[in-house]
Amino acid sequence: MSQSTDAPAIAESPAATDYDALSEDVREMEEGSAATLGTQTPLRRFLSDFAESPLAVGGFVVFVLVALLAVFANVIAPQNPYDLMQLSILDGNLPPGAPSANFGTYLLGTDDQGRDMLSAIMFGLRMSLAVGAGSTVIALAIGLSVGLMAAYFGGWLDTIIMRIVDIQLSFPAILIALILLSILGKGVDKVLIALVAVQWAYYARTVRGTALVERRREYIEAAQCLALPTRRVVFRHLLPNCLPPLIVVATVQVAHAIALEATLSFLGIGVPITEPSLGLLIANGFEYMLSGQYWISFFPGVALLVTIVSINLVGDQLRDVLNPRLRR
Amino acid sequence: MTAAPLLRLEDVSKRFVKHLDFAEKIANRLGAHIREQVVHAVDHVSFDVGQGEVVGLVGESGCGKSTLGRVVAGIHPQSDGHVYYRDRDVAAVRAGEGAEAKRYALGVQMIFQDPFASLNPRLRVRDIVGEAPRVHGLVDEGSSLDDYVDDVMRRVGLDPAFKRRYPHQFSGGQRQRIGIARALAVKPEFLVCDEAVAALDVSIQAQVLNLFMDLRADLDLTYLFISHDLSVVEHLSDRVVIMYLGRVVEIAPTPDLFAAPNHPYTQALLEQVPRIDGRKKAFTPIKGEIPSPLDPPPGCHFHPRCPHAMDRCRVERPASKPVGAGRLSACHLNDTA
Amino acid sequence: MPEHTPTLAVEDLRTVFRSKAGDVAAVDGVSFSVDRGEVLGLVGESGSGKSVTGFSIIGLVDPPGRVAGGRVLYKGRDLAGLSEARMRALRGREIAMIFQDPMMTLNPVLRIDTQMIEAIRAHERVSEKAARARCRDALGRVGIPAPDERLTAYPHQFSGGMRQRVAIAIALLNAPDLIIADEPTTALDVTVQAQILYEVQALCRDTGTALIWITHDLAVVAGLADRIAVMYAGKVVETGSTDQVLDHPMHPYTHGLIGSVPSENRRGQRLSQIPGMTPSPLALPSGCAFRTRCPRADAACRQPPDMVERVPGHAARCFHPHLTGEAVEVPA
Amino acid sequence: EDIVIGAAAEPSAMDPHYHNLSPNNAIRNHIFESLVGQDETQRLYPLLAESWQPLDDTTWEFKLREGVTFHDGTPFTAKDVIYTVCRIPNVPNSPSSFTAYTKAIADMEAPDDHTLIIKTDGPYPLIPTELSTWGIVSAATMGITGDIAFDRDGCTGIDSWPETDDFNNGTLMNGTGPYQFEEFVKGERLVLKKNPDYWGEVEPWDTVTYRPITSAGPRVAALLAGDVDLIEAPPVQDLPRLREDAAVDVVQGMSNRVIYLHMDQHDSETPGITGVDGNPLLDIRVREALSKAINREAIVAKIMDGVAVPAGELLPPGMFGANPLEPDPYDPAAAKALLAEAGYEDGFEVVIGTPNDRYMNDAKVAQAIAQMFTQVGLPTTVDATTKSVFFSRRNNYEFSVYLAGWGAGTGEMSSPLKALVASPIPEKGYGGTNRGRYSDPTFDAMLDEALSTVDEAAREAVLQKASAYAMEQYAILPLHFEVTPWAFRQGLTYTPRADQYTLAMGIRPAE
Amino acid sequence: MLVYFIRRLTQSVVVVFLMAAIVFLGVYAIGNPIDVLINPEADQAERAAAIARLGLDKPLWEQFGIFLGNALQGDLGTSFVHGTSALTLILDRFPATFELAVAAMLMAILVGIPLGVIAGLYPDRAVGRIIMGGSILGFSLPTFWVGLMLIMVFAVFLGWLPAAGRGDTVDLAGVPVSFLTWDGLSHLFLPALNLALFKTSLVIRLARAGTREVMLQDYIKFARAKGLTKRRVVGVHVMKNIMIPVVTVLGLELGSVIAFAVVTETVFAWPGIGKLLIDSIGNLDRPVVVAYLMLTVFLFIVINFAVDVLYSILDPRVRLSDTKG
Ligand SMILES: Nc1ncnc2c1ncn2[C@@H]1O[C@H](COP(=O)(O)OP(=O)(O)OP(=O)(O)O)[C@@H](O)[C@H]1O
Ligand SMILES: Nc1ncnc2c1ncn2[C@@H]1O[C@H](COP(=O)(O)OP(=O)(O)OP(=O)(O)O)[C@@H](O)[C@H]1O
Ligand SMILES: [Mg+2]
Ligand SMILES: [Mg+2]
Ligand code: NI
Repeated sequence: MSQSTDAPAIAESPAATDYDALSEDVREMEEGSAATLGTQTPLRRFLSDFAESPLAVGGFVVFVLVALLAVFANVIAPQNPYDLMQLSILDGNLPPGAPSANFGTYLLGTDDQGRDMLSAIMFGLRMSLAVGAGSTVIALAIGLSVGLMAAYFGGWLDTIIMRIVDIQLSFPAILIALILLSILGKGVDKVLIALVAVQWAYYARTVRGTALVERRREYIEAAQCLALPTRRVVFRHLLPNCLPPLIVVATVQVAHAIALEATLSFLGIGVPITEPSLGLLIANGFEYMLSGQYWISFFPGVALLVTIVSINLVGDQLRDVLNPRLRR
Repeated sequence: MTAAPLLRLEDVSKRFVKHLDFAEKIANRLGAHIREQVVHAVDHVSFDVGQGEVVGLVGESGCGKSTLGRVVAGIHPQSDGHVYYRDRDVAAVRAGEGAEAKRYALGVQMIFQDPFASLNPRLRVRDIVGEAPRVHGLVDEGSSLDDYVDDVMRRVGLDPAFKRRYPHQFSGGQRQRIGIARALAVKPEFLVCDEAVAALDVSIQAQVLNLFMDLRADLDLTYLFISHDLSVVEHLSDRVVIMYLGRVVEIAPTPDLFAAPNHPYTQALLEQVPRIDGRKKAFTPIKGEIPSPLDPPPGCHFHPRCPHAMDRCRVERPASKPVGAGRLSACHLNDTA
Repeated sequence: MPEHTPTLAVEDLRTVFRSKAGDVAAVDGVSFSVDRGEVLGLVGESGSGKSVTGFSIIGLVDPPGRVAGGRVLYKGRDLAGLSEARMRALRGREIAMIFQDPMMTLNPVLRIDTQMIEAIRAHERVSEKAARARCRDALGRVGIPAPDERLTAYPHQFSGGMRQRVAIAIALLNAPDLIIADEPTTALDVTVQAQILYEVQALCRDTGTALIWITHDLAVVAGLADRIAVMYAGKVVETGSTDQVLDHPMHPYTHGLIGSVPSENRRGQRLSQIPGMTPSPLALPSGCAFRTRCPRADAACRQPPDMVERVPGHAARCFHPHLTGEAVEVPA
Repeated sequence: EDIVIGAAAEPSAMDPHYHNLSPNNAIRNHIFESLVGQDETQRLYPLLAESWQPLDDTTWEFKLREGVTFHDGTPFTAKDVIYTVCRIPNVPNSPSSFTAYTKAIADMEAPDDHTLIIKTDGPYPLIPTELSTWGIVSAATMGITGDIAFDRDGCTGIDSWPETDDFNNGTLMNGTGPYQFEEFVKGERLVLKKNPDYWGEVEPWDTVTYRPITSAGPRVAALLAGDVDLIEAPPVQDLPRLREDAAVDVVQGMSNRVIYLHMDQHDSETPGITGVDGNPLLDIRVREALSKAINREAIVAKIMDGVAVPAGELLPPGMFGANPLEPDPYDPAAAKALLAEAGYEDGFEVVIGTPNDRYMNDAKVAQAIAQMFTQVGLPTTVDATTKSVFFSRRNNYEFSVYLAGWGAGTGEMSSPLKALVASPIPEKGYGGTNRGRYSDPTFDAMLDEALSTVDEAAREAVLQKASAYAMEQYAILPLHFEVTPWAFRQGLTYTPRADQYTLAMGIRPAE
Repeated sequence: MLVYFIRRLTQSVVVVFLMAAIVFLGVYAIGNPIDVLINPEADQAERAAAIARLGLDKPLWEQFGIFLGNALQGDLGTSFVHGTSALTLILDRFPATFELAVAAMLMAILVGIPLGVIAGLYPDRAVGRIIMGGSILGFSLPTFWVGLMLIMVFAVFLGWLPAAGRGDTVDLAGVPVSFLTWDGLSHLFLPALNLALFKTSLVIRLARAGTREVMLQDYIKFARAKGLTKRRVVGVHVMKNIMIPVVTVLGLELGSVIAFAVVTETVFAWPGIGKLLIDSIGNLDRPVVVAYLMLTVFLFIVINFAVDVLYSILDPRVRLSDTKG
């Protein structure tokens, strides 16, 4: 096949066309098509779609700030509230702005143990985020592999896995967590296990659902036709295309996990009291709400709220952006 | 046509069976009458495709064209019958390992209908085209994969400058070219084109059809060209296979078929294809619609809609019989005539 | 027919969609008219603005789109300024519309009779019984056997062809004077398409309903339409009687389009093809939108051409039309 | 007039002998009286028994009050008492029965309807105290028509035992108390109405409703919102606010409950101490150091908001057998010195076990102690769990140091000493809760003596000595005595009780 | 239908048995109930006696066997704490929780669906954004915290509504309900609101997503092209379609509402099974915990079944025999 006979068909290619009077138009068209079809990578297209909602961008910025606070808590925080050497019970229950001889000013007050609330919130955030994100990541990994396996191999494996998922999902998360934690006992690791146990099934089901759809897509058939190894088809073709709904679920689940952890801590079966998460800080301060020592519960409550709301805002926009059915 | 066919289908069937599950079996014990749902998507089909030939496969929606195409391309195994490629039973070859199996697997490639669904949206064009050659080590020593991909892209009329782009950054026609490039990259001999131009606009469709013809000329490719658009098939193919509800009803060289269709279904089909030169035509439709493949009519599948149906058609499945040079037709009328 | 008002006259219709990059005109100065009993084929490739034109006429352009200019004269009355309530009263009664995908046009969770009766009752006060009788009638007319039973069925119990017939029956219920059919047979099999075409033809002949048949398939309108309007990039580039347009296309685009259809060419030969691809309305070339793909384009084409009626009843929007006398060349 | 009480916990059943549990016992007091009563400081006073006296070391005589009738009008006699003692070991499914308080009774006779002779195996001075812990039910109501006779191994004259359910639905709720049973809806309310024919002073309230509101916050809110008239155990944090509120009043009183730290002194292996070989807690200097490291005043002031009293022994001053002893002073320097002296200048790591939902601010106190231990060089963590898990683990000796509380049910020093400090000797019922396994024959001998001295004054002196000895040995570290608050609307008063019971009999209109 | 029933039944039996085993063994692995139940002054002998009385001295598998045997006869054991049948204990309290859950669900539906539809119809307008903002907030607020705030505001500061408890009840067909009396209703309001908040947000989202998706469908455009009023299009065509996901999800959520009542009941001292569960876990009242969970399993099976039936009524495309799982 010679280039010249086919020249009109590949007018897209400037190389194939002489720069005569038409060349300008061709270039114009080139740019035109570039503008419409975009020179964007999926990531950039995604980012620009995401940025459409100022609320979501705001949520994201807030979340990043919150996450930074959490990650660098040990650097920024004026006190390490988990280090008992630094606490003084004599500074217990001080109101916000109270000065102290051996510490400085407690900007957000202290709790009964004399913990600086500001530091406690930062470390609490860290704990909450770590538990929320950690459990989500682990659950995601488990759910992803299990769901993919069920979808790709089908048959009895699918049946068994999905039955387990069904049973698990038909039980409310809080019940499972409650029972599990009362069996396992306390501890960050236990909470993590409980949250993973609660969440993995969501991912498994989501992944399986999408994978079943994606599996029937022609690009998978094409990959099979090209005799690509199964592992490659699953991980390079199937898996990345199952991710978008999963990301949405995951974002929302991080928020859920944080809230659930807070609730469990409130019910007294969450993380240990010596390393309080936001939920536990709230629960601790809960008793002080009516007595006017609002700061112990109020500020962690605000922090929790801001965190969850910002994550949910991001998740919401992600859902809209990644939902193929809403984009034409 | 060359003597030894490149591909030969012998009595190939493909059934999709929805087996009874545990509960349904119990229900049957209790007196319910739940049957397994069986779709004869492809029902005892035999024909062959010669080296370098273009065979058109025509039929209405759901008649099993794609399924047959997939069987040929090796995506689905057939339930019955044999597929011979270069006179070797494909099932046996595929069961084995190594070069031979790979050669068959790569030798037959498929071009898909939907230019959107058939490309992995998360891969760049370079990877879509280059992945299989790399995995299978098809690229010659010395020349780099990039050059190879550039080559293939140029061949299908795509500017290699675009190879770092993602599929969504291309128009439908360009995407279809990417799909073709992906297939060509593994140096196939046989292309199964499943409605490869159906989703394209007329002007783009013409471009792609031209590309197919050029490739055939340049690379000595053989095509099984699946389409429901008779004019496209007429334009492109040497021979045409007409399917109805999983069965082949007629096979004939293209000019003969369009000049004098034998099977009543073919006749009706040709009659009803709108043509640009058929002005203010009074449409005279055949009655009825295509029956469900789950529950096809007995005998000749076409008899409920056939204007010439006889009693015999209602009970006996007509066999494919020669009705002229290189022509086969499955209709009882040919016996009586 | 000088003193005669056509059933529908569209004048300089302009419909825009708001986008990040500003307003984009999907329909840009479209004009055509349809008479009583006439079938107009509106032809064009994907994205040329056919559907948007249809929706603009019936007033169903959804945000971010809006009709930004021009007039839609239905029996001489401009619909563009009508209130939503008046427009609603018109829709389905005077002007009906049928859509492309029969699988999607009927609400899957409502029974057929619900969906038919509500179409009657939206416009007239009639008893349920009378309405039902009319529905049965309409179903019978589009060739649905045993309409009584069918009325109580749900859409998913029907095949695609049947569903499209139901949709047509619904469009016919109030005996409208104009039907806009947006590619109603594209999704159907040839044999079923033939049946539908047959019925539509008969109905228009009998009732005198004007019909706008939107399609991308020249072959379909060839057999059906009295007149054809060819659209390209939001504009009508050529109108004329079916024979004029198909046998003596003036506009190079129409010309190329006809050349692209396989059956028109000799078997096994290369098709004549229009190079390039349909431009996006976001980035149309200046002047004639077709010039970047046009073999006849020159510097003049950088100015927008006007619609010029060079043969009575046959107009094209081109500086360099193929005029009668020039043979329809089939590029090799 | 009616009164509604917001209760922190709900009785598990109406059956007075089903479950030896505070809420059950508190309710029981309204309906089923016992022979001997315990007043607010748990001193004994005559109730259904007008008087009692030891006839010799092993024989007690009780004179029963005459003219007392049950709610159904039948007279109260010695037979009802014998029946009750017979029934106590025979409550089906009882998770915690009252047999601990009846097993000392070797024999029982009723020479007449209003005299009761009780025999014990050895000298047993606690008989009157134990008789104050369970209520008398009516033998007739339980279906006894004929004569019955007491026998330790099975009474005669009784064929079947009543079901707990029949108490809950009211059928068997026939006592002699100042209140009669009206209705019990589990989880929702318990309604009592006054007994107009009560032998003593008739109560001022027509009906008394107990509403369980187990969460502290809502309980306070319910009082503030006027839904209830009186609540028990308002959280200490809320007390200042409640005191300021003109519409409500607060009273508080010292309870019989001490919060203590137990230390594993069993073996050279101990699970909760790391960073050192062996068990440093076996060294009395280390135990003393721990005690001196604790700032009891600060805990009381900061964690308990002043609603507690630092403890120097296991029973509050003023109660039977208390010395009283001064609490160990806070002296971190001395603590460090003692540790160094014992060879632990580098310290070691400690885990403190504690429940987090059992005692007032239990886990918070443990945290504060952890802070204090850490600050004398013993890095300490807190292992706080829900009470059910905590008690199981504690009973499996999983803690080296743990925080718990002890309420002296009998109201005298023998109760904590016997349970917490005496060597675990099951036959004697010693050391039942001594999960630190401190074991000292000297101490055990002192306790033996106290528990076989019938003379009250002599007995109290021995108990005081035993207590002082245990404290010298740092066998156990008392932290503080809980002070129990009650809050109620203006216009009422409540007499605080050491046993922490909320009794309608203690609620009176304010003058 | 028959097939559906058989499938459901076998699945249910397997699920119930598995759950029984898991729940029983799981719950029986926690702590030692005697440690919590028994009065601390009791001595060793008394402990042993109590352990024997409660049957805790038997090996685990034997206890499980006894439990299974009794369960088959409808006896889920006797509460350690209350000494009465665990099932009766739960069933006595169930109406309170059920009433609360239903009230919350009703609130969620009555408020959530209209708001969600509005938000779906006008996703880009201020109303839509405000509703969605509110729903995100409702989604994010932890229930326990909201409960306390509600009490603070409505009961303590404003004094409009009671803070806790259930209020007067009236017997309706032998079941005590509180929504028929004013006092009962006023006690019901806050806890129901608390419980409904999360679900309302969920309903808003479902309804909004459903509306947005349905509004894009051709059949809506076709309905409008028929000349139907907006009211009918939204009220019939959109509504009926979004009811499918809403009802399905809500049906399943009813179960989770009942479970989440644990938190609300704790905060509002609502005498339901959630509080019973928390207390029972705290007291290691194993029979009650097991009975509660078994009952929950049973409830879920029933709810799932009801949802399936409802689903097949709402969506004509679904036949019961097709639904698996
Ligand atoms: N994986 C499958 N499982 C069950 N049935 C199938 C499967 N694939 C195809 N079928 C059935 O087999 C029949 C033939 O399908 P096929 O896709 O081959 O038809 P087709 O001729 O390609 O139709 P179209 O023109 O619509 O593409 C159909 O009835 C279809 O429902
Ligand atoms: N909701 C919308 N938002 C933005 N642009 C739109 C919208 N609907 C249509 N358009 C634009 O309007 C132009 C014309 O679209 P239209 O649907 O009328 O094309 P068509 O001729 O009907 O094509 P097809 O044959 O594919 O149906 C297209 O370029 C499309 O991008
Ligand atoms: Mg197909
Ligand atoms: Mg269209
Ligand atoms: Ni067969």
